[in-house]
Amino acid sequence: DENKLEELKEQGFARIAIANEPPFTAVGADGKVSGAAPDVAREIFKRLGVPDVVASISEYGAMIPGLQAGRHDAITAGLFMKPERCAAVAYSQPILCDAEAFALKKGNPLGLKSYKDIADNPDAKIGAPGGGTEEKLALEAGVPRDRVIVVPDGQSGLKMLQDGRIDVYSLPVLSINDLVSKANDPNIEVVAPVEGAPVYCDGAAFRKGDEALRDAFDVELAKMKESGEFAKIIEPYGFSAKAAMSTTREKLCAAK
Amino acid sequence: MPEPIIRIDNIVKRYGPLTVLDGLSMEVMPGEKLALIGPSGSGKTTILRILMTLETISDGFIQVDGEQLYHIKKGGSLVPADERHLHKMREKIGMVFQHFNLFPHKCVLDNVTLAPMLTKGMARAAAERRAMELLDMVGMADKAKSMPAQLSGGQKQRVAIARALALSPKIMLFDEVTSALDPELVEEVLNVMRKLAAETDMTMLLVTHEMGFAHDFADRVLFFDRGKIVEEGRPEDIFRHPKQERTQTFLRKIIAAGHRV
Amino acid sequence: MPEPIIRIDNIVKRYGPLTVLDGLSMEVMPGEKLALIGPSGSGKTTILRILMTLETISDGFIQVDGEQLYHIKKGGSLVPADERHLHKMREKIGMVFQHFNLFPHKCVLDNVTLAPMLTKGMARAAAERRAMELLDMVGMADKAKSMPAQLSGGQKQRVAIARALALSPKIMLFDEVTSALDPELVEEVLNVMRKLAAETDMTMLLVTHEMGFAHDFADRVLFFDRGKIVEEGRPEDIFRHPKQERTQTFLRKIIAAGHRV
Amino acid sequence: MEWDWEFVRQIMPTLIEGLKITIIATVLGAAVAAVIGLVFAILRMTAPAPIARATSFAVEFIRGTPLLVQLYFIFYVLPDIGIRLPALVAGVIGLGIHYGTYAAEVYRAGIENVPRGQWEAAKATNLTAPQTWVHVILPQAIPPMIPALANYLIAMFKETPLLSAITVLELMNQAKSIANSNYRYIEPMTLVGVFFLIMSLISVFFLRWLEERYARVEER
Amino acid sequence: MIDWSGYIGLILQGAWVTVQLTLMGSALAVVVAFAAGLGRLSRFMAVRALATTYIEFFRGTSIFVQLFWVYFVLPFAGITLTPLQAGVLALGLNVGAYGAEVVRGAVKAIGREQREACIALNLTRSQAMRHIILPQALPLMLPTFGNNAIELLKGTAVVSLISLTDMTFQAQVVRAQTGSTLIPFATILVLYFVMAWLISLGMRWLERRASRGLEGVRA
Ligand SMILES: Nc1ncnc2c1ncn2[C@@H]1O[C@H](COP(=O)(O)OP(=O)(O)OP(=O)(O)O)[C@@H](O)[C@H]1O
Ligand SMILES: Nc1ncnc2c1ncn2[C@@H]1O[C@H](COP(=O)(O)OP(=O)(O)OP(=O)(O)O)[C@@H](O)[C@H]1O
Ligand SMILES: [Mg+2]
Ligand SMILES: [Mg+2]
Repeated sequence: DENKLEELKEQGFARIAIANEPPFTAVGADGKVSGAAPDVAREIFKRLGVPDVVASISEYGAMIPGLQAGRHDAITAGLFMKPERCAAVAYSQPILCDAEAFALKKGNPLGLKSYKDIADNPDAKIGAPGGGTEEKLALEAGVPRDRVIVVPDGQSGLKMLQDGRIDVYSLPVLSINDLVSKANDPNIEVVAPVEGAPVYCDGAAFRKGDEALRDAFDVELAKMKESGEFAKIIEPYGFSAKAAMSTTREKLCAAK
Repeated sequence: MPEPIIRIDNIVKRYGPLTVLDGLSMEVMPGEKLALIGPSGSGKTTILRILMTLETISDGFIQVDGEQLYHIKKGGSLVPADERHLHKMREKIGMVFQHFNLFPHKCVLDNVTLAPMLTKGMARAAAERRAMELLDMVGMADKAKSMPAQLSGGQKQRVAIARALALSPKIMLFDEVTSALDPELVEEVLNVMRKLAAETDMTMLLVTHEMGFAHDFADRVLFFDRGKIVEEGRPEDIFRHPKQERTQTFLRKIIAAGHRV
Repeated sequence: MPEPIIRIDNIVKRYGPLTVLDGLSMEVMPGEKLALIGPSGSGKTTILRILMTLETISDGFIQVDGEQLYHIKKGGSLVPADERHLHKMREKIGMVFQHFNLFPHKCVLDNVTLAPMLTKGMARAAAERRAMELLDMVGMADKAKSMPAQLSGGQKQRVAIARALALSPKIMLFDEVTSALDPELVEEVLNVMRKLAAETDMTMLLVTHEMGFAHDFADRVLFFDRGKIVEEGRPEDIFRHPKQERTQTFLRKIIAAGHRV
Repeated sequence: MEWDWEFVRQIMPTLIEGLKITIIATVLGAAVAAVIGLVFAILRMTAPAPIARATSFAVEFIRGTPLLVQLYFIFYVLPDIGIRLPALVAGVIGLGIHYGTYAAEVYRAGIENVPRGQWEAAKATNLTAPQTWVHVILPQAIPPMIPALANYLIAMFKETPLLSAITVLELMNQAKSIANSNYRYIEPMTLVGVFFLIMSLISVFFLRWLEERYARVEER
Repeated sequence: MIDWSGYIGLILQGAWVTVQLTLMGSALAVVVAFAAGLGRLSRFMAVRALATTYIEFFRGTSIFVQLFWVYFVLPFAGITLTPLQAGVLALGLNVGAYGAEVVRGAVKAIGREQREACIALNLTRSQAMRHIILPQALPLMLPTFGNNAIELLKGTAVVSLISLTDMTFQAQVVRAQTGSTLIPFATILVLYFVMAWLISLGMRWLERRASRGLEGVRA
């Protein structure tokens, strides 16, 4: 509604949904929320007069229903813009852009380079976060439902890959790199980017009807992009500010 | 001539297909001490339970102390009574059960004071004073603070009598109050009952298999069989010269079983 | 002179700190009918349960039909018996319990045939033929297909007797077989026992509070008190002219309680 | 958000797929629980004291901790020691062990409720220990257990959604995945609720019937 | 080197949430258990029907489904609860439905004789319930209530799935941060067990208190 921003100011904080998937979103040992997406959101909300953000960790699939149910004021989690998501929520302008990647066993024994390859190999199982972009890409490429294993979190996905329960685990490039470097497992290698999968960008997602808030958010985001502060926040995490600034919501939401 | 305090008029009591009382009528005069005897299953307990409103009746009328027990007048006709009416009528009646039914979580004194305090709004001090008198009467004053579990059967039954008396009912019902007791404890309860019969002018209905006691206690004895009054009369007559065949057989069996008459 | 079929030699039975039998010795001759009487808690049941190997003994020896009951010879010394030995010894002994202990999920006939078929490998037809004879003997042939729950206590106990007899033990133990019965059912069981005593030369040990029956049934009566045999002798002597003070008191009390002697 | 019947029609086949897995998991889990429960019960009642005590502790521990965490444990930790179970198998074993502890309790109570006199009568008629169990004790102990066991079967059925946390595609997981791709929770979640309600209403009647049939102790 | 102390702190924060959920959920469960359990024994048909519907509904559907309902569907009816409130509500109503049957069973177990004594002493139904039936029924309920409380404790793990930061959730977080699976899960298993053990200790203490004076009545 029109007064959403006023409400948030009054309340003193905004409730954001995150996923605990570094480097997009992360929760530290002390419980402190970081990651590129919440850091950007925190800064912008501060500029809007909302001093704090309160994050709740959620599955990707639960984020949009949670937003619609009023559980969150915004999603800042690396939830990439796709046309059907654009139809369900009001996105800000792009913030974090990344391509898709695979983590798989050393030497890529099944020779998997694209989602299509997985669809074509009846033995290949892919793991992906439930309700995430990767799950949809796999399904759209024709991987049957029972070979797309919904994995609750990155660590579980990596574990299942190591244990041989899945053959490939798919996340954005930066997430996979973060995960694999942390695991420090010589038997795992990364394929990045996945062939045929476009580069996606996320934005902060707001409820339909909260467009006024979204617009205010966009104004501050544009200012930060302009001043270089935006790059200063996201580049240490490995994201490219240029990628986000060279595209627009309208383009991404129209993409097929 | 005084009005009867209880007037049972043609009542019927059925349990499913079984008709336990089939058109029973009887009257009890104020202050009368009545003993109900008869073989097992003849309906004696049922009558007491009906008077205590623990059962409902299938047909007929009962008048207690000038008022209908199970009915109220409404627009010139008698309709089944509601809980409020029953509550009022129960003030007139008290009952002592075969198995005492003391409240196990309350001490003896609290068992006796509970109902007067709750139903009559008596103050605790007054209720306790009266309770102690009654406990003294039944010889249980020294156990006022004991829990029921610590008492013998005979002691429990004496407390139960005090508890029923605490509400000062006009009518007291006793259902085989000694038959759950070990033989050596029967006498202490019967003594209390004798005292009660002698000292008060309460109306009392007593169901018992103790013929000797029924003889001493009652002004009138009713002999029941299969839900009917087969014979009634003064105890001397019923016990010494029963007229009916069935009464004779019953008394013979009881004597054979070792009960003194 | 024949050997005793049971020779109890200085046995001790303790339950924790409680010593129930403290060095008891006794002998029973083949075919003898023995009645064990005495006050509650004197150890009568315990002796039967020990003979049936439902308990173990703390000390002493028992010989049954020429063999040690609780011990086996091993390299010249007696060592505690294993389950196999006990199993063999139990063939000689049968027991009827106060509470019947029929198998509630099996019909009367199956209750009687189960053990012969399982323990002696009898064919069903043969087992049923024998079972029907026994049921006929105890007057229960017409109830062969009934379930225990459909029987009265007296009927149950007669089936239990038939069941124990079906294994043709040399020794039968009866533990207060009538004391869980309603008074009017006692006689039907005692009649079966009388017939049994008259018609077979089985050795029988009977614990009972029915003094009259013990008198008719037994060749010899043992009076127990506190785990010791206080007095023993022919029933005429024990019941009419007890020598010991304690026996006299016991019998007086029993008579006062209404049991005929 | 409005209720959409068209959407319901569309997602029904997927949910039915999930329901099948749910039922399979329940049935297999129950079988495992029945066997494991028996093992627990026998160990507790007949094993040497240290083993019996260890078993008791294990049973208490399993009963005192959440099935969800146990499932995580089986699914994610056991592979570290070389035990890699497919998700459904891990789920069935988790359910089986968890409910096995409840079944053990039912077995124990059932056996202890057979009166001592029955053991003694069996001995007095010289039955061996195995004969006593087979012909006397178990036939009396088992019928009264059946309603209690059935009760746990139903409880277990209602806990199968936990298997979604270890990637089993049962009813709940299918519903969640539908919700994830369509951003609608109302229809799938409501339908899952309805499925459960229907199944348990049926089982309530079934249970009443079982109780009528088997739990009449007063005949003993 | 992993900063374990920080992660243990995270798990302990989760443990506190679990404790809160268990306590508040149990409190709610007790209240609705009595309301619905006594409601089922009411004289009034409508009250009985209402209580029965509640009980059968919540016992019939999975806690899981109820939780998702409260969390995702209820907001469309205009009721938005925090995850903690949603967890407490779902757990309390769910366990309360089981507790209602315990209450009903215990009240019915106080025999006809006690009820009849109350009628003979002319107590009203509510007086009888309050002074005679419930005080005797309570000790009968407590053991099963204890079991129910443990079931509720175990049920709190499920709320991790609606992003409530309880102990199981924090274990997942720790696992995601450290890559270690064994340590966080083993830690919370022990913590859950300790909590369950404390609950049964507490219930046994309550039981002893509630049945004081009733010794010898029920052997
Ligand atoms: N609640 C009930 N349901 C069905 N039948 C009942 C019920 N209560 C009593 N009866 C039956 O009513 C008949 C009369 O019972 P009642 O208890 O009045 O007999 P009684 O004369 O008191 O016998 P007793 O001397 O054995 O106490 C009996 O046949 C009994 O089985
Ligand atoms: N399992 C047991 N544990 C402890 N004490 C026992 C046990 N069985 C019997 N006793 C004790 O052993 C003593 C003898 O008991 P036993 O049953 O042999 O007496 P009894 O002569 O048969 O008495 P009754 O006439 O009452 O049947 C009693 O003091 C009894 O309390
Ligand atoms: Mg009666
Ligand atoms: Mg004995």
